[in-house]
Formats: sequence, C-alpha cells, structure tokens
Amino acid sequence: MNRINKTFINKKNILSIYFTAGYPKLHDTISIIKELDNSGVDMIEIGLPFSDPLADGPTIQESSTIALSNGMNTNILFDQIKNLRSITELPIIIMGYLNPIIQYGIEEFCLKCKECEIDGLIVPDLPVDIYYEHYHDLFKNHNLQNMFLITPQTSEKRIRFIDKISNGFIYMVSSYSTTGAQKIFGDETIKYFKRINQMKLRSPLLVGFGISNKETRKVASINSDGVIIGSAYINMLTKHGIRQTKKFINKLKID
Amino acid sequence: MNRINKTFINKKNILSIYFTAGYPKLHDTISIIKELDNSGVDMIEIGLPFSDPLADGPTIQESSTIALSNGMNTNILFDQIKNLRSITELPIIIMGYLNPIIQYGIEEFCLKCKECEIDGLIVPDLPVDIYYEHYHDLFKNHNLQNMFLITPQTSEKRIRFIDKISNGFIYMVSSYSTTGAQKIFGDETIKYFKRINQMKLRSPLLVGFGISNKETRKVASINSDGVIIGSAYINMLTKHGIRQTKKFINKLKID
Amino acid sequence: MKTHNVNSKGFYGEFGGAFIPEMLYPNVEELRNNYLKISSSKSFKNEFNKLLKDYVGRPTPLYFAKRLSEKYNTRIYLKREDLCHTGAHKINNTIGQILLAKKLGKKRIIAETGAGQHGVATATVCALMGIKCIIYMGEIDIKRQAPNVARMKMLGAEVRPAISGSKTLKDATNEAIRDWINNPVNTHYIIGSVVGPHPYPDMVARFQSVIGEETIDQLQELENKSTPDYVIACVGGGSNAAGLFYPFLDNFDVKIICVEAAGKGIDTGESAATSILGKTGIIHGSKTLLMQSNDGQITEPYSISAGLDYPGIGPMHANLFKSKRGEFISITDQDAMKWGLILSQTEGIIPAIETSHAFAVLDKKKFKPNDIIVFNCSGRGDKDLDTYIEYFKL
Amino acid sequence: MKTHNVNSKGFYGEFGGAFIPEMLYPNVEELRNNYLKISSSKSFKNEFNKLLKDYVGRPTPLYFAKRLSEKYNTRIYLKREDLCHTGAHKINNTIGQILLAKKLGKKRIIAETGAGQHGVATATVCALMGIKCIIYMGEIDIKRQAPNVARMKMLGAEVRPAISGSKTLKDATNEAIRDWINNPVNTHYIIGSVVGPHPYPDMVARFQSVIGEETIDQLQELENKSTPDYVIACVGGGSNAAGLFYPFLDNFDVKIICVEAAGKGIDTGESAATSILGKTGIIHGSKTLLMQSNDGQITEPYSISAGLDYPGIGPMHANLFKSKRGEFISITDQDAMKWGLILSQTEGIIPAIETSHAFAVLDKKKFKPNDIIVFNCSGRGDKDLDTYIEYFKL
Ligand SMILES: Cc1ncc(COP(=O)(O)O)c(C=O)c1O
Ligand SMILES: Cc1ncc(COP(=O)(O)O)c(C=O)c1O
Repeated sequence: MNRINKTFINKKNILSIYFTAGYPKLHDTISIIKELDNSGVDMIEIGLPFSDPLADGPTIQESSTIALSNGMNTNILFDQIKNLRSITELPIIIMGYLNPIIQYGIEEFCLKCKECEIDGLIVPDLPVDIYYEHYHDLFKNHNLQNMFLITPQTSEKRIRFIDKISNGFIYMVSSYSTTGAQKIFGDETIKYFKRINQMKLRSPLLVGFGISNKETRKVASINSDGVIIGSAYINMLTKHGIRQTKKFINKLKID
Repeated sequence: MNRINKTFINKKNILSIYFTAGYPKLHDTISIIKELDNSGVDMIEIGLPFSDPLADGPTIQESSTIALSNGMNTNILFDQIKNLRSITELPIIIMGYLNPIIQYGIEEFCLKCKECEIDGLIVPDLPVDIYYEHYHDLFKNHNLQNMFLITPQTSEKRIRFIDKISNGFIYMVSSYSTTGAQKIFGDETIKYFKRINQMKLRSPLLVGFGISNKETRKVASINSDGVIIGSAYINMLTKHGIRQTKKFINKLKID
Repeated sequence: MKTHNVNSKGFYGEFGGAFIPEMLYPNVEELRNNYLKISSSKSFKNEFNKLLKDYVGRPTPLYFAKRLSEKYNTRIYLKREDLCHTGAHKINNTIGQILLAKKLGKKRIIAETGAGQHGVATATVCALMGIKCIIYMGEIDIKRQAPNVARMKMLGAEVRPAISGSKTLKDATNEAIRDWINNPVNTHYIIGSVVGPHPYPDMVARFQSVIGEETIDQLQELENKSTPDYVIACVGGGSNAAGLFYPFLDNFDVKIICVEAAGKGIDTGESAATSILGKTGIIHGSKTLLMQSNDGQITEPYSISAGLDYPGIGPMHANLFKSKRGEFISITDQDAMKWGLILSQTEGIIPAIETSHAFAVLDKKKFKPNDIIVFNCSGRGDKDLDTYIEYFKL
Repeated sequence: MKTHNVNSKGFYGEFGGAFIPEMLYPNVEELRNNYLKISSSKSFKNEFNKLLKDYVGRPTPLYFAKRLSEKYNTRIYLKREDLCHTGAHKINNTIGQILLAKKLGKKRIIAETGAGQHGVATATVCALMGIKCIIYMGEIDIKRQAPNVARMKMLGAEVRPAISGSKTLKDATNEAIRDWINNPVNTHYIIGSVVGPHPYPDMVARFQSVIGEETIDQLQELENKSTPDYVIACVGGGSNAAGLFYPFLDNFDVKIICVEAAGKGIDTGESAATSILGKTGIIHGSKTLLMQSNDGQITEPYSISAGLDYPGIGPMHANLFKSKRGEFISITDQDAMKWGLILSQTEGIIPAIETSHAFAVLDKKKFKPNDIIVFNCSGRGDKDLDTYIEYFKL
C-alpha cells in the first residue's frame, strides 16, 4: 500500500510540512528532510521552486526566488533526493508548477519520481480535467498519487468529482487566498470546514494555506484529517535556521 | 511751409536718424536731440517705445524694452519735448505703434504733438485705408504729416495711391525685413530702388531699414532723396554713448 | 438683422480689421483675396473633409456624460475634440491652412505656439505634406512644455526660441510675424487661433466651425433637436469656442458662454481674464480687447494653463462680450485644476487644463434638468500631466 | 475546414486552455459560462457599440498613407487605433470587460499593466462606471512609465507596485492573479491582452475584433474590395494583432504578419522575440509559446518598448506561428526607433514604440505596387516621448 494511504489509516491529526527545495541554501534539502523526520512530522512536501508561483503568497514566492538564484533546478533536486528512502519512510510529495515539469518532460519526471520513491504530486496549475484526460494513467503507472485542491468556492458537484478521481488526499484550501500564515480562522472558514467534513468524502482531507500555530492547527484538525504548514515553517527557517525545526514542530503539537 | 517739405526742397541726400525715447537712460531724449542737431543730421525720428514692436528687429526691440523698464511712457515723452523748439529747428517725427496712441487718445495725442511742434508721425501698424478714412483730417488739422511705408512687394497701384495721399515723404523699406543694420545691399534691392525712383512720384523718398554705413547710405541715396538710420545708431549708443554721436554721423558723410 | 459674424471689411462690430505694417500687406492681402474662394471650392472641401475624416478622426463624438449629468441634474454633452489627432481641436485649423498654403504655392510654414498644441498641430500637417516648418515658441514656454517641444522635433519641425520681451506666447507671435515680414513670398504663417489681422479670425473660425456643424447633426440624432440650450467653451484666443459657436452665433435660442482664465484671481495681478481686465486696443494686427497698461503697453497675462495665457481675445469674442451676446465667466487656477480631477474621476476623461476651465462653470451657474448643454472638450490632458502631478502631489 | 479560431475547449490547436489553480476555477468558470451569452445579447451589444462610438471615438479611421505609399511603391493603410480615447486599442477591450463585469455584479476591478496603457484604459472605464479599481504594476515599470502612473491616479485608481520577481509586467500579472484568488467573489480581473486562461484570449480577441470588422467596411468604401493583401501588427501579448486579424483568420487570401520585438537582437540575450526564442509551456494559465530557461523558469524578456516586453504570446498567435498561417518577423530596438521617426516625419503621426515595430517590416519585405497593406497603428507615441527624446537626443 502507498505510504500516503497508510499514513491516513494509521494516524490522526496529520501534520504535513512544506519547504522549498534549495532554500535557505542550495543543498539544505536532505538536512531539512532529516530534521522533519526527526521532529515527528507525518508527511513532507518538497517544493520545486518556480519563477512565477502564482498560487503562492509572498513567503513562498520569496523562498522560491532565492532557491532559484541559489541554483536549484529539477535535475539537482532529483539528484539530491535519489537516496531519499535511506533517510525517511515518511510519505514525500513534490509540489511544483506545471511548466518546469513539462520542460523536464512529464514522463521523464514521473520516472524520476518513481526512482526516488516519491509518493505523490501537487501541481496547482494542472487542472482536474486535463489531469484526468491526459495524466491519470501515467501517474498511476509510476505509483504517483496526485492531490487536488478545493476551496470555499468549489461546488459540491466538483468536490464529489475530485473525490472520485483522487487516490491520496484532498488539499483543502483554508480560505480565499494564496498561501500565507494566518493568526486565526474566522467563522466563515470554520463553517466551510464543517460543511466539507459533513460531505463524508472517501478521500481524507488536509487543510492548507494559513495554518501557522497550534490554534489554527487545532481548529482545522477538528474538521479534517490534519494540516499542511508551509509559509510558517519557511518563516521559521528564515529566522532561526534548520536546527530549530524540532522546537518549531513541538510547539505545534496538539493532543 | 512744413519743416519736412522745406527740408526736401532745400537739401539733398537727407540723413534722418531714429532713436528710441528713454534709451539708454530715461532722460536722454533732449541730450540726444541736441547731439544730433549739432552733428548736422537733417531730420530726427523719436521712437515712442512699445512692448511689442513687431515691425522692428532685435536692436530696436531691445532698446524699447529697456526704455520701458526705465519708465518711459507717452506723458513723460511729451513732457521731455515740450520745449523742443528752443533746441532745434530740424523736422521731428514721432514713430510709434498704434496701441499706445489709441490709449492716449488719438486726438489728445495729435494735440500734444502740435503743442510740441512735432512735424509728423510714422505709425507702422496704422494701415493706409484706415488712416485715410478716419485720421487724415485730424492729422492735417494738427499740422501733422503722416508717413507711409512701401516695400519691394508693394504694388505699383498701391504706391501711386500712397503717393497721392502722402504729404511728407514715403518711407521706402529697403528689403523684405524688419529693421536692422545690414552691411551691403544686394542686386535685388538696388533694382527695387531704381524701379521706385523711375516711378517719378510726387513725394520724396527716404530709404530705411538696413542702412548702417557710408556704403549703404551712398547706394540708397543715389536712387532716393536720402536715408533713415535707426538700428546702427542705437548700436552706437549702446556701445559708445551719446557723446560719440558726432563722430558716428561724420563717418556717414557722403559727398 | 444684426449678425455676430464678420463683415466685408473684416470687422465684428467695432473689433477686428487688419492693423498691420505695410510689409505684411501683400501677404495678408493675398490671403484675404483667396481664402474664401479657395476654401469654398469643391476640390478644397473634398480634400479638407477627407483629411478631417481619415487623418484627424472626425467626426469627433458628442458624448453624453451620464454620471456628470446625474450629479448636476441637467443634460451634459461633451464635444470630444480631445480625440482629434494630436489631442486638441487645433488641428482642424492647421489642416485647413496647410491646404490653403499649398494652393497658394507656399514652400515654408511658420507658426507661433504657447502650450505647444498649435505648434504640434502645425508640425504635424507639415510632416504630412512634406513642407518645411518653423515654430516660434517663447524660451520660457520651451522649458515649461518640454514634451510638446519633443513632439515638434520628432515631427521634423525646427523650434526657434523667442527670446525677446516676456519670452512667452505673445513674443513668439511677434517673432513669427517678423519672420513673415522677412519671408513674404514663399512663406505662409499659420496662426493658431481666431486672432491676428483679418482674414485670420474669420478663416480660423470657418475651419473650426466643423465642431459646431457636427454638433448640430449629432444632437439631431441623439436628442431629436438640432440646437442645444447652452454652448460653453474656454477662450484663450478663442478658436475652439468660435468653432463650437459658429453655427449658433445668430441663433438667439442658443446661449453662449465664454470661459476665461482668472488665474490666481481677477484682482491679484496674475490673471488672464481679458474681457474683465482688458480694454480695446490693437494686438497682433487686430482691434480687440486686450490686457494693457494705462499707456497701452501690452501686459503679460497669467494662467496655470499655457493655452489661455494670452493677453487678448479674438475680435469675434470681443464683440460677443460688448454686445452681450455671450456671457463671460472667469475661472481661477484652483477651480480649473479641481475640475480636471472631477472630470477624470467622473467620466474617465483627463482634460487639458484649458478645457477644465469650461467645466468649472457647472459650479458657477444653475442649469435646468432639461437644459441641453454642450461643452467643448477642446483637448486632452496628457500635455498637462506634469502640472497635475505637481499640483495634486500624485 | 481548418480554423484558426478557438475550439469549444478553449484551445487553438495545441495552445490555450485554462491551466489555473483550483482557487481560480469558479471565477474563470463564471466567465466561461457567461462571456458569450452576455456579450452576444442585444442590450450588451448596444451598450458596447454606443460607448465605442460616443466615448472611444470609433470607428477609427483607415488612413491611406500617401507619402509612405509613394516611398515604398505600394498601398499602405493605417488603422488608426492611436486615435482611440486614452491613445491605444487597449480600451476596446476594457470597455467590453467592464460591461461584462457590471452584468456579473462585480464591484471591484483589478488589472495588470506594463507600459501603463492597459492600466490607463482600465482606470478610465472604472471611472466611467464609478467602480473601484486597483492596478498592479511592476515597481520598475512604475518608475519607467511615470506619466501613465499619474494618469491612473488622476482617474482615481490605486496603483499597487509588484515588488516580486523581476518587478515588471509578468510579476504584475502574478500579483493581479493573487489578488483575484484572494477576492474571488466581488472582483473581476480585466486582463489586457489575448493571454491568460480561456476564455480570456477569445474574449479579448472578440472585443478587439471591431478593429478588423471596421477595416473590412472601410476598405470596401475606399478600395471597393473588402480584403487587404496583408494585415500587419506588432505582438506583445497579441491583442491589437488579434483584433485586426480576427475576421481574416480563416480567409487565406489575406496574409498575416506578426511583428515581435527583437530587442537588442535575437542572439543578444536581450530580446522579446517569443516565437523564435520561446518553447511551448504554461504561463499565466495558458499553454503557449514562452521564453524560458531549460528547466522551465520563465525568463525576463527585453525590449525598448514596455508593451512588447512580455515573455509569452497569446495562444492564438502561438498557433498562427506553429501552423505557419502567420509570418513572424522580429524587429530590433534600433529599427523600431528609426521607424518612429520615419512615420512621424512622413505622415505626421508619432507612433507608440510598440507600433513602430510593425512599420519596420517595410524595410524587411518587398511588397507589390498593388498590394493593399493594412498596418494596425495600435497606439500613439506620447507615452514614449521620454524614450524618443533620450534616444534621438532631441
Ligand atoms: C486644449 C486647448 N484648449 C483651448 C486652447 C485655447 O485656444 P483657443 O481659445 O484658440 O481655443 C488651447 C490652446 O493651446 C488648447 O490647447
Ligand atoms: C500601443 C500598444 N501597442 C501594442 C501593445 C502590445 O499589446 P498587444 O500585443 O496585446 O496588442 C501595447 C501594450 O501596451 C500598446 O500599448
């Protein structure tokens, strides 16, 4: 069974952490993965940096710009993670925009992911219908699960369709927003969490975009299977460096 | 008989000198007239300065600007020349643009001229037809002769008409140009002098605009009754001052 | 019937005429003898109208300003001269005059300019026809209006600084006249407004009258009525006003409003409100109202808008004032600038500052809900951006 | 029959589509479901056409450039989009989109801008309709295009600097998309060219197609023939080109030429000639040709003209290139600047530098004496005066 599915069966209140590959330094990727694994997170998303990450907020945008100017690219990333599985057995997802993947060659990209034993992909600008029509089989053949996003605006019908074609989890965008850390969630957001939760989807739900601390994590986790944290972790890396990862994750622990 | 007519009867190769009232200094008017009288010129034109002397070149324009900023105006000029005839018996002409004369009141202006025993006027922007229709009688009643300009472009018919209504002299503009000193005359200009001369007009002819030295004076005088010098004299005033008037005039003497 | 048009001698009532030095007589006479004959010929009209259509972009729209009309509870139309090629009404006139100059065999064009709009319009038609072009512009205006100077140069014109007197528009006009005196045979002088000796005021008004003529047709289409209740325009020399008013001059159902620049205020000594501050006199060959000292020296006017910064007004307008056919209202810099912003933000049209003066009348006069008011939107504000930026600290 | 128009899925051949994050799906879906229905309704068409006529100043002339035609011994027409209100074709599209946004009940407008022309056109229609307007503009472009920034502010728009990435157009577009993600319900995003996710390329092309439609009528009147031999336009994103080409896309008698900015030269690394330097990829939600590094990072293009300084081209144009329906020619800064001067001095029209690129084709290709060539004169050069001044040391 796939590591992602296994994680959702075996664990509750999942904590998945996103970081941008190549940030703060070009060769931090493996050290960060080790630190995260050590700190007890449940899942890791490696961001493949893109020059124009239009679904992301300023924190991730900036880390991407720096990562690129550090020299990060697709080949280097795959090279860095080729021995990934000697380090961690956590589910690992690559998050990247479509253009760099196309330029690499989608088949080639999937093959490399398979070689590195990557578990899944999040490609924010790959639309559901195009995925379904063109890439579903390809991904499957390479043991890659593809995660889709839903937002407060996504219609019930569309959510049901996404649920049907999903085989990993559904990425629930917390609000109308690009990525970025928020302090608290408003009533509207909580209502939305509840509404989706009550749909009893077959896919597990992770809440992302705006989770920054224990409080937001708690609220999100009540109505989902867990959370994804990105900007808040990157801010931490910027301020305190890789070595403070464990401390950061500990502060996020809920009971 | 009028001083202007008398001059043309009694003298040949007339030399008439123009200066701007109020230049170089506000109260130079009488000194300049005395110097000119002393130097043996035949006629004097006093320029009443105007802010926008569009028939004049840069030299006279500039002297007018300075005269005005020295404080010269119509009242002051009349005040300066009220005892003119105790100084000189030369024919004296006022040259001025129409607007200041209108503002003074044309009748009032003529009256003042009469009181000061001015002999004539040159008003470059008073057109022949308007003069003839409105001001002919007024000027006559105040013993003022009005001088008209002709140019190389003026038609024969128009010259004949101007000749008919003139009672002083005709002011022959030497070329297509605003006032200003020239070094020599071209063939075209000489041809034009000859053409006009051969028309055998009843009015005497003075050539103005561009006379600057003995040579230009000579050429002009062969085909006319004399010349008017303005810019060249003003340039002299600027450079050498009033006291050098006699020397300047002497250099212009022709035999 | 009393007419407010020019008479056979070139006068509007007591104003107008051709008070020019003899050196200009042949040039002006040639024009006077030919302007009507040429401009009413069929071939001229065809060429003129074709260029107005295909090159200038006429007819310019008559635009119903919905939001402004609602705000002021009346019916406001804008005659969109700002959409003309080069950005103002000025080009209607320069197209007419360049065609006339060509028919008269002229090989060289001169013009004066203040704000630079007329200079650009002249340089433009000279480039179009491949005729040499010299523009006189006050040295101070050259500095103030750098973008228009650049435009003239791009168009191949020579820009000559007028360095005499106050170094602004009136001095540029003097220099242009001097040039014409010195080049009477091969040169045509394109005057930019309804000023100067006869036949200029009438000639320019006729070339600009297309503004009013189109308005009649457009009102007929839009309001089923060919006459407005008011026609309103700013007056520098008066050409955009003359163009709009022309077909309505003797139609007394149409009220005429001329808007002058009050500058910093009528009584401040820094103003250009000629009808109030001026007296009858002679300027640039025309008898008209002009601002002058007691002894007849022409005084330098002031307005934040370079195009209204002229010490005289055209003789037609002097006569409209004297006969009370036109109402004259003067607007300060401050109110004009404010209206530049209002028009921009209410209708999405950034007007020339000259034009803004006209709109400020909406705050000075009460109109009825059914009144049809046509404003001449004489030019666009691009040339004035620096002034707007500085004034509003944008 | 093979068509070069969009198919039902939003693709032009292999190009186009809507590669957008899920957060944008409802917004784009709402547009896709409504843009044709609304824009083909009678009331919309009436309102759109009325504004194009009375406000924008359409039809813009089709001007026969006599002196240029003589010089190049062929028949050259200029479609005068430079005469549109605000100075370029951009406003045709913003008028269409603001009306659409109103019908969709939107209360807030966002847009990206590079040179500022689209920003001004958007701010203009927002002022016209009284709708709140926010313009994203790269921090560097804000400095380069100060007059257009001032215009937007005069018009009441808020100009927000894009401070990420290269701080130019592509980053402003990213910021606008982010804003839209964050405000999906009350906001409409007015994209300024035929780029972005479906239905934008088709929607913008349709709003701009008035350019080509008018050309047909005007050629019929002027040449007694409704099709030209060539249609030529510059391509930044491609909207002015799309507008002119639209009715001719599937008429193979009409040859299509797209002119791209070669910048300092194709091989210098400072260029914006996307068709030559680009590869297929995804930018701003569309699959198209774009300039990118080997591993798919979008590279910053270069052109002296801010409006051609975009790393992609619209999917319609990518398809025209791929299918060879259109000929693509690229023009250097130097040639474009030279042609700005040539057009100014030969026809009295100072073109936008974008537009100048198109004309430079006259030196690259030989045309026959009877060829009818329509150039899209997409915009006026006022916004570029500083660049011209500096370049030519005027
Ligand atoms: C836009 C605009 N309006 C008005 C004027 C004033 O001139 P006139 O009174 O001749 O229309 C000017 C002069 O430059 C101008 O540019
Ligand atoms: C005058 C002009 N032409 C052309 C363009 C390029 O855009 P597009 O290719 O969408 O027509 C621009 C963009 O700003 C422009 O201002």
